Amino acid sequence: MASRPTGSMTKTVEERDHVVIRFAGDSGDGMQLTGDRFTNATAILGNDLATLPDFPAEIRAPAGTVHGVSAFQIQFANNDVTTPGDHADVLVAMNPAALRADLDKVARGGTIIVNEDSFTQRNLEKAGYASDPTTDGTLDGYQIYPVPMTSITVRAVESLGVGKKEAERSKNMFALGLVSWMYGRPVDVTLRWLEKKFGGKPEIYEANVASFNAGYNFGETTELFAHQIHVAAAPVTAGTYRNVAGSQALAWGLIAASVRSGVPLFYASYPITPASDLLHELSKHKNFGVVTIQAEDEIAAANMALGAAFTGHLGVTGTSGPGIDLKAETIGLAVITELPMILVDVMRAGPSTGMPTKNEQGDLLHAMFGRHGESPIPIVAPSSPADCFSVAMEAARVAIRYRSPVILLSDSFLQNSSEPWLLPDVDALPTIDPLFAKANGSDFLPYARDERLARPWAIPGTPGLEHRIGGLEREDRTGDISYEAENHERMTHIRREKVDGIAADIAPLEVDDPTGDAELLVLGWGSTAGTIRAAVQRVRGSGERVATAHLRWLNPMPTNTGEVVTKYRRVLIPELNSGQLTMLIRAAFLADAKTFSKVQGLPIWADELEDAIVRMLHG
Amino acid sequence: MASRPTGSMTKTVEERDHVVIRFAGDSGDGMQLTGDRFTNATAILGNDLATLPDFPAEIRAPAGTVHGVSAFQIQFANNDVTTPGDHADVLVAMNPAALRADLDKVARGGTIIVNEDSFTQRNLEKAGYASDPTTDGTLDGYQIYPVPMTSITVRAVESLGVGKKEAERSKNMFALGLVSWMYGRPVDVTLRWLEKKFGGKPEIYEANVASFNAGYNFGETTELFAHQIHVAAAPVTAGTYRNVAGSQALAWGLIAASVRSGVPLFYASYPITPASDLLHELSKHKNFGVVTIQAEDEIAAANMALGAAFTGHLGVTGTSGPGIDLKAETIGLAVITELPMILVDVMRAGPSTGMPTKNEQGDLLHAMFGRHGESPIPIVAPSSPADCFSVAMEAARVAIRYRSPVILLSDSFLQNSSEPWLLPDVDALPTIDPLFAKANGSDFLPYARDERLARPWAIPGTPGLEHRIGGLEREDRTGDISYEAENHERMTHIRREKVDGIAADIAPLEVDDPTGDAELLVLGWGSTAGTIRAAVQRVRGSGERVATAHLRWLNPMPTNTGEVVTKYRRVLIPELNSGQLTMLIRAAFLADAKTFSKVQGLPIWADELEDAIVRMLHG
Amino acid sequence: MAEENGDVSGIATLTKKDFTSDQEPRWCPGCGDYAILAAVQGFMPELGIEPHNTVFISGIGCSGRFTYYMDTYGFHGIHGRAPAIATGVATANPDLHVWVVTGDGDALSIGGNHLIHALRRNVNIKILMFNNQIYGLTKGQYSPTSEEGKVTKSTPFGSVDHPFNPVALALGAEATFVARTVDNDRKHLTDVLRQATEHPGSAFVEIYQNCNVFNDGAFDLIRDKQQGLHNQIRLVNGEPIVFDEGTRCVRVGENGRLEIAAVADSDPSSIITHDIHGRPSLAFALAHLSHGPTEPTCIGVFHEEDRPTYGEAVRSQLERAVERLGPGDLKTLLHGGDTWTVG
Amino acid sequence: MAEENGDVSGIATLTKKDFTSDQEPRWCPGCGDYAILAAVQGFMPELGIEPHNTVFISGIGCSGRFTYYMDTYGFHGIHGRAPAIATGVATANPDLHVWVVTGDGDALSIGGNHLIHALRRNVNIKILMFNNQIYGLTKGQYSPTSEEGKVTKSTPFGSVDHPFNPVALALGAEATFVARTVDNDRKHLTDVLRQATEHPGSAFVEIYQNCNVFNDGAFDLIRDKQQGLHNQIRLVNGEPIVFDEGTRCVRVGENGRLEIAAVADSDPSSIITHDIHGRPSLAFALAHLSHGPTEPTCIGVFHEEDRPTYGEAVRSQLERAVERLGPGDLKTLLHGGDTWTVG
Ligand SMILES: Cc1ncc(C[n+]2csc(CCOP(=O)(O)OP(=O)(O)O)c2C)c(N)n1
Ligand SMILES: Cc1ncc(C[n+]2csc(CCOP(=O)(O)OP(=O)(O)O)c2C)c(N)n1
Ligand code: SF4
Ligand code: SF4
Ligand SMILES: [Mg+2]
Ligand SMILES: [Mg+2]
Repeated sequence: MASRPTGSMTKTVEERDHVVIRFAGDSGDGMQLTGDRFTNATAILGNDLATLPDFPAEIRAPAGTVHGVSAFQIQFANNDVTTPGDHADVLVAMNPAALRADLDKVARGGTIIVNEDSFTQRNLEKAGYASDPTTDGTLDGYQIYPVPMTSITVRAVESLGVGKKEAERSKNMFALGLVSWMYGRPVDVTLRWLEKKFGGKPEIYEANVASFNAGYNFGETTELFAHQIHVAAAPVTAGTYRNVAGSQALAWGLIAASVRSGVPLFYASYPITPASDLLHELSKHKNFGVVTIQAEDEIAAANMALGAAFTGHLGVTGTSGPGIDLKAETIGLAVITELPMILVDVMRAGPSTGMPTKNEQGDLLHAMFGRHGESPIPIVAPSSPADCFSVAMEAARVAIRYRSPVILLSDSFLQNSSEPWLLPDVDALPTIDPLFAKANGSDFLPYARDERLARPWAIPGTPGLEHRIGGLEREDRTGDISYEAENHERMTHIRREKVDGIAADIAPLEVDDPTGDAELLVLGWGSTAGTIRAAVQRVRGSGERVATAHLRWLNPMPTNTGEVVTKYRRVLIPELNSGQLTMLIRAAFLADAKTFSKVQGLPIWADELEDAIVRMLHG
Repeated sequence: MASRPTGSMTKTVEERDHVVIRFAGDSGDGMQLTGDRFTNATAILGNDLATLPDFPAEIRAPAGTVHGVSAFQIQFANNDVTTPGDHADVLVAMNPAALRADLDKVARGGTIIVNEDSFTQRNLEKAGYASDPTTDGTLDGYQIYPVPMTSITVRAVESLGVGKKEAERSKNMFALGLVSWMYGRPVDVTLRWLEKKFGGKPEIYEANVASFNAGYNFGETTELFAHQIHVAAAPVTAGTYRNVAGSQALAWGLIAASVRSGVPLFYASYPITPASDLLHELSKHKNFGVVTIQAEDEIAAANMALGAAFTGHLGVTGTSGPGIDLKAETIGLAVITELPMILVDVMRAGPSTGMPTKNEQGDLLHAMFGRHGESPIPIVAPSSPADCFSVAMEAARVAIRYRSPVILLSDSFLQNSSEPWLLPDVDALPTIDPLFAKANGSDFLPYARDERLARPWAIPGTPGLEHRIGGLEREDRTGDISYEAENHERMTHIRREKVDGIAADIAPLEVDDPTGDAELLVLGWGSTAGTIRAAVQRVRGSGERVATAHLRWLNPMPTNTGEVVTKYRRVLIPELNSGQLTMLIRAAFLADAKTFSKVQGLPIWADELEDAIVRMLHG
Repeated sequence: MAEENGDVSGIATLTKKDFTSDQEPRWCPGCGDYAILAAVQGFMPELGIEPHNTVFISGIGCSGRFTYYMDTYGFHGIHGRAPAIATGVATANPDLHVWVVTGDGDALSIGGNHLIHALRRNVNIKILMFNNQIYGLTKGQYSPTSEEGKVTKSTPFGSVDHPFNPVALALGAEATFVARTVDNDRKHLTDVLRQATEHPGSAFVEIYQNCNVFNDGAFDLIRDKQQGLHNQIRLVNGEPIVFDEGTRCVRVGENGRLEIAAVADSDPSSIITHDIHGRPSLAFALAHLSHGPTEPTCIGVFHEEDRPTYGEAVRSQLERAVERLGPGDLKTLLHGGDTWTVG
Repeated sequence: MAEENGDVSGIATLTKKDFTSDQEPRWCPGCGDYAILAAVQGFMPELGIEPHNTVFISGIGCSGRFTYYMDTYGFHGIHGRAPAIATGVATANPDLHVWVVTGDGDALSIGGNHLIHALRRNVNIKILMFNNQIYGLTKGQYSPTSEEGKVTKSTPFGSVDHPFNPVALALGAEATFVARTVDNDRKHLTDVLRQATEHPGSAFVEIYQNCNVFNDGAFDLIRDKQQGLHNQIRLVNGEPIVFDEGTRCVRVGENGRLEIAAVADSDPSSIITHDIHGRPSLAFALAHLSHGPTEPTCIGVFHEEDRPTYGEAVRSQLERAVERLGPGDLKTLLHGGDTWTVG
């Protein structure tokens, strides 16, 4: 190893259960990288954690303005972490704009570390500050640490012969070093990574190492920080872990399904925030035989995926709100042609273009009903970044077994945030038999069905199975066009029964009701799982009896869902929408479920939900 | 008048309350015209009536085949007629294919008149008959009248110098003449129409008159028919009537809204069965300043209409299932830009291409939820062909007043069928004030709102009101782009409240519960109104107490809807789908409503529904 | 079906019957679609490609029904999207022979975007566009190829839309093979289809097709045995462009422009020699000699160009990825980043 | 805002400020969009059209934000649909001056169909396509104008798509005005915009726009003050096409083909004189001299053609309908068929 921080441990250490840190700076300041590295060191230390990058809107605003702020938040703890945290204990603000943008995300009394050098008149103005908030009383009530990060960094690398610009650019490593010291993160991990990344460019490498060390040593040696904070490792299942973001996990789950079924993966998509990362990730893995196409639009993407499904591939198309609208007609075609296909909808705040970088769970009812005619489709939603992996495999399993399009409802939060993932035993992953049709000498009936009501998947190139499919109503069994009244009704019922029948093939709804006599059920779906877990833990901590359950399959719901929701006197459904699951539950089971609704483009905070649960229990 | 039938009334006359007649023949046989003329004569006689054309699938099949059969059905009565009739009392079959295609639509014991001349070996084969059904016992149990229509017609016109082909072609007039005699329809009306239509071509005119008279006289003079049937006029409100099909009424309603608001009508559409007739009808009336555009696709059509709405026109776009899917994204844009626009969805049997010429009410939930994000929209549905007129005006009123897109859910049945319409007093039609924004010197706030939460409609060309709108979330009042969390939630609520608030501006749900103590409510929407009325009349006739109500607005529902549906112990909702309104009612009011579902591309028959009501009452 | 599972008995045994499904065609009597169907079914056997390796994909329109009548694999898609479905099929399995059957509305109105993108990508699909200058299936509205002023159900006062020139549009979209033929000239049609099949990549073939119900006679000037003689400018690669029984020609006029002239009045060196393999601008100029079949009009192959097909390019990229990264291994993928092991 | 209600104070008083909204532009520092915005805002006053009679309509993309910075009426639509919205606006009210601002992805990928249809219809809209050969807003995927082999986020192994030539595509789509210019040559840009504005009907203007973040330098060969001198083929109507400081020219070669040659080696009569008003095939050939800005490339107006605008055609049809049928009267309409009166 080139070098490492020189400071020795001379300060006191304070124990904490959990900490939330937020790194914020200009888009060009490398905050995502900083956060990412900190996350890694934290994961390796054995803390449980959850992270959330918080990008600015798509267009890069002029440097130094509030619109250009990019932030990264991480919560880590000595126990189960379910969310990236409601409010930050520590904010690292690289410039005034970052402070201005994120101050309201810091817990009252929290710590704020600012890059003093950037608090120039000009930058204050750009951020819209009339006077310096670090001195004018704005930050009263916070612990504020001004650190001249830029100048120390520049000084630290002076001797290395890198230009001033390069030197300044490595100030994020200074911040990383400083915070690493504060929380006793391992140094080696970061240094090793720097070597791997910049090994080929010795000057840059040296500069980054020097900055990182300078930050670390600054913490150790200056009087500014009284003590280090220690967060013990979380007790976790033994095994090999990595940190994974939802977009990676989802992509890998699709690849795994392809490997374990022998059905090649075909991904057609049109770029759109926040779904584009799936396209980016999958196109890296062409050595798995993954075909990726950037189509001319979402309609084309869906039709290409459907054409590939017809051809014996696992056809997948991913998009977000505006794009899923456009795919509606094609999804209907997939429903009537009964081909295995996955539609990934990475939800974002709507309606219309809405707030493309913000989160929402607004598309559930659209997924259920967003096609003309009676057009049922299975819908599944992951509950955490790592869960995207198994949900992707599950979606593929159902799509292939049932010859059906499946909608996978992810969201912006799941896509972008990350968590440690206990890597599965690859050989123990489920296999999926595509059961391609084979000619057997008798007349081929493309719409005959097996016990699951699945029709044959007869792929072009197979002799003897030539047949024609399409969007006009099919005759039962033969698949010929039919305008016959009873046939249409029969086919309508079959399509619905097939989807409903999947309920027999999925896990029942698991209820977590430790005392067995809870009054209230908190029912969730999708990315709110973590918050719900946290909030329920808190209210249970104060002695309340609350049950919780989480729906992975939204259509069909597990067979025991009705039983579960009607068992509890009160049902609260937290949703990042106006009550979409609530409406399905009410209609299906006539249960008087209520919504905890938040439509702000933000996650639900555990404390908000805690309040709501308590209110419902006692209100 | 050139001439008129010569026969004198020598036969007995039988009284009937109502009669259902079905004319069926090859696509080239002119059955729609025949039906249309019979309808006219019937209307003028003062019978109440309802009609339904039944076209073959879009492509013309070879002449003489079952796929090429075109039929027209009419029910007329001495009282309120609500449907074109479940089963025909009389079928006129111009060839074997027509008989084969429509036999199951004839009431057991009904009358079948066939064109004997067409029952040749060749035609029987084309229709798929192995032997002659008129003689082989197939028609046992029906009253069958073989009439050599072609040969009599040819003989009747022999002397007029028309070619054989022309002569044969006028055999539909023979059929019309015969049936006109059977039901004592006025002769003058038809003769006058023939004169108007063929006045310029004397030979054709004479031939048609001669055929018509020959048919009429054939009834009067031959021994074949023992008696005429008389159906007395229905007691109706005084006034001027015309027969109107839903597509006409809807088009005229839009024109009327334009005239009564002074807002020019702009209709952009892409052809699709069964919505194309709206485009056809509207493009005839350019002298009302109606702009019609056949767009390159449905997406373009919707965007053109939206652009026109922005420009101060009443932007309307009409389509059917596959097309409404494609418009989803644009409807979302209309929701967030809050512009007055009407989306007409003429529903047809789905999913996907489905059965394009068949009817269904499958798009209600799609209309409600078929866009990503929280994107509420008002939805209104006409209940009869003539009702399309006032529903179109109503949709325009709400769109303009509330600056909101509105979905008008019509269907294939409403579009194609017709009924007598008491013409409204044009000067008494409601007026609509567009309340265009005007500059008043102060800063213009495009997202400030009036008491109905409607924002200003500030149209390009107005000095001082320059402003920018779009699909990104808007800041309250200013309309600037906003990513602010609370603003987004506020706007989400405002959009919903605005739509919900329309409830205060529409008629309450009217319940028809004559005894006031009904156990069961039959709740309907859309085109099933007639069947529901008929079925409820019947069960009431047998002493049952049944209430009925019909929802014109599906979103928002009238304010008293919850009160109504929870008042009755049982609620039955007949729908041409799997229970879409039922699901909304259950979710909104936790009422245990049940669906009477029919998904066959056919109307619900009154007797089926009658059975279902009785079963529910006593089952 | 042509043969049973596995028993692929070879080229010689294929006949028209092997490509004819059991569904009875249901176009209007007299429709030009029948002739095209017969020509295609008749011509397929000579390609020596088995029905099970052939896929027909169509959109919605009268032409869309074509798929049902071919005893091959078939996908009757939704309106306008056939080129996209076909891109999926042809890219997923580049060994298949993929045909797209579409109409002037399907391909150029709602489907215009997919068409131009499939062409620029050079997806290996043969696109047969049945141009009847009308919407047949929806019973008679004008289409993007209908002439200005056309009176139809949707334009009772006449259309105000200027039509596309499909060949020019395809050329503008970087098509690598562009041709035009007519429904009732079986030899010419078959000949063009043969060249389209031999071309590696997208082939765009416009077929003038008579809709005798809603637009009868639209192509008579070109299609009629008599009139056609004078008005068809038959393009033959490598030959001078002369027509009208040798009396008229296409020559280079002022400032490089092409024009129609009498052979007698023309300097032989100014007469254009047809060259399908050069830059597409010659083909474009030929397409613009007439705007629609109301004047002398070129038929035949306008342009052909060599470019890697999309399917092959994608496939070879997959192969190169394996060469570069090794065959995909799940364990390597999942364990690829920073990992740590607990207990 | 330029003026208060009613107080339209006339052409002379309009300034750049009247067209500048209160929203601060938020593109990346250095983005070519700034230069175009400045040019447009600077040029609008000289047209003498008041802001309230001007409408800017954009799609989604970095370019789409343009609308917010113009103090005119504006509609920031959805991705790819701006030409359709604009068709609605320009047809509903042909007196408005309607501009479309779009990107290479917005216009040519998702929006390709609306673009080509707006062009063939000759809707009176001025389409400014900011071509940066990349998807900027979604952070760097290749676009339909990106060169083959391009490595981007979505194509880590290089793109296999052959790009469009936007000018050729527009010509293939029957455009009546087609031009190309560059973001950083304000004079040329303004000049082209002026001609576009004067043209009655659709004007398609491709603007080479540098995306300094995701595709920096893509147009340097043409756009750079030094290199541009040698590689810009500036088209001037009625003048011989020579460039590279007069040393090179475009001439008619063998079989009517255009080619680039040294002036010194060329027979003066073979050098093409630019003629924007003839058949579009000359323009097409000029567009095909290069495929993308990696060789000498034409800029300026390629083609202009007179055709009635869509809005005027629609309006005059309404007027003729009134002449023919009389002004619409509701009572006449409703009572127009067979009626009967009861009681
Ligand atoms: C999304 C959608 N829009 C509209 C239609 C209705 N439609 C079916 S075919 C067609 C046009 C057919 O014209 P063309 O492609 O020229 O085919 P042709 O019938 O003339 O062969 C239309 C508008 C549809 N099926 N789907
Ligand atoms: C229906 C839909 N699909 C995808 C997107 C995402 N999206 C926004 S802009 C864009 C492409 C932008 O590229 P371009 O038009 O070249 O504009 P630039 O940003 O380069 O100016 C995409 C794919 C969207 N907003 N809507
Ligand atoms: S409508 Fe025209 S194109 Fe369609 S089947 Fe009939 S003749 Fe052929
Ligand atoms: S991403 Fe590119 S095009 Fe977009 S604003 Fe930045 S520099 Fe301009
Ligand atoms: Mg056609
Ligand atoms: Mg771009």
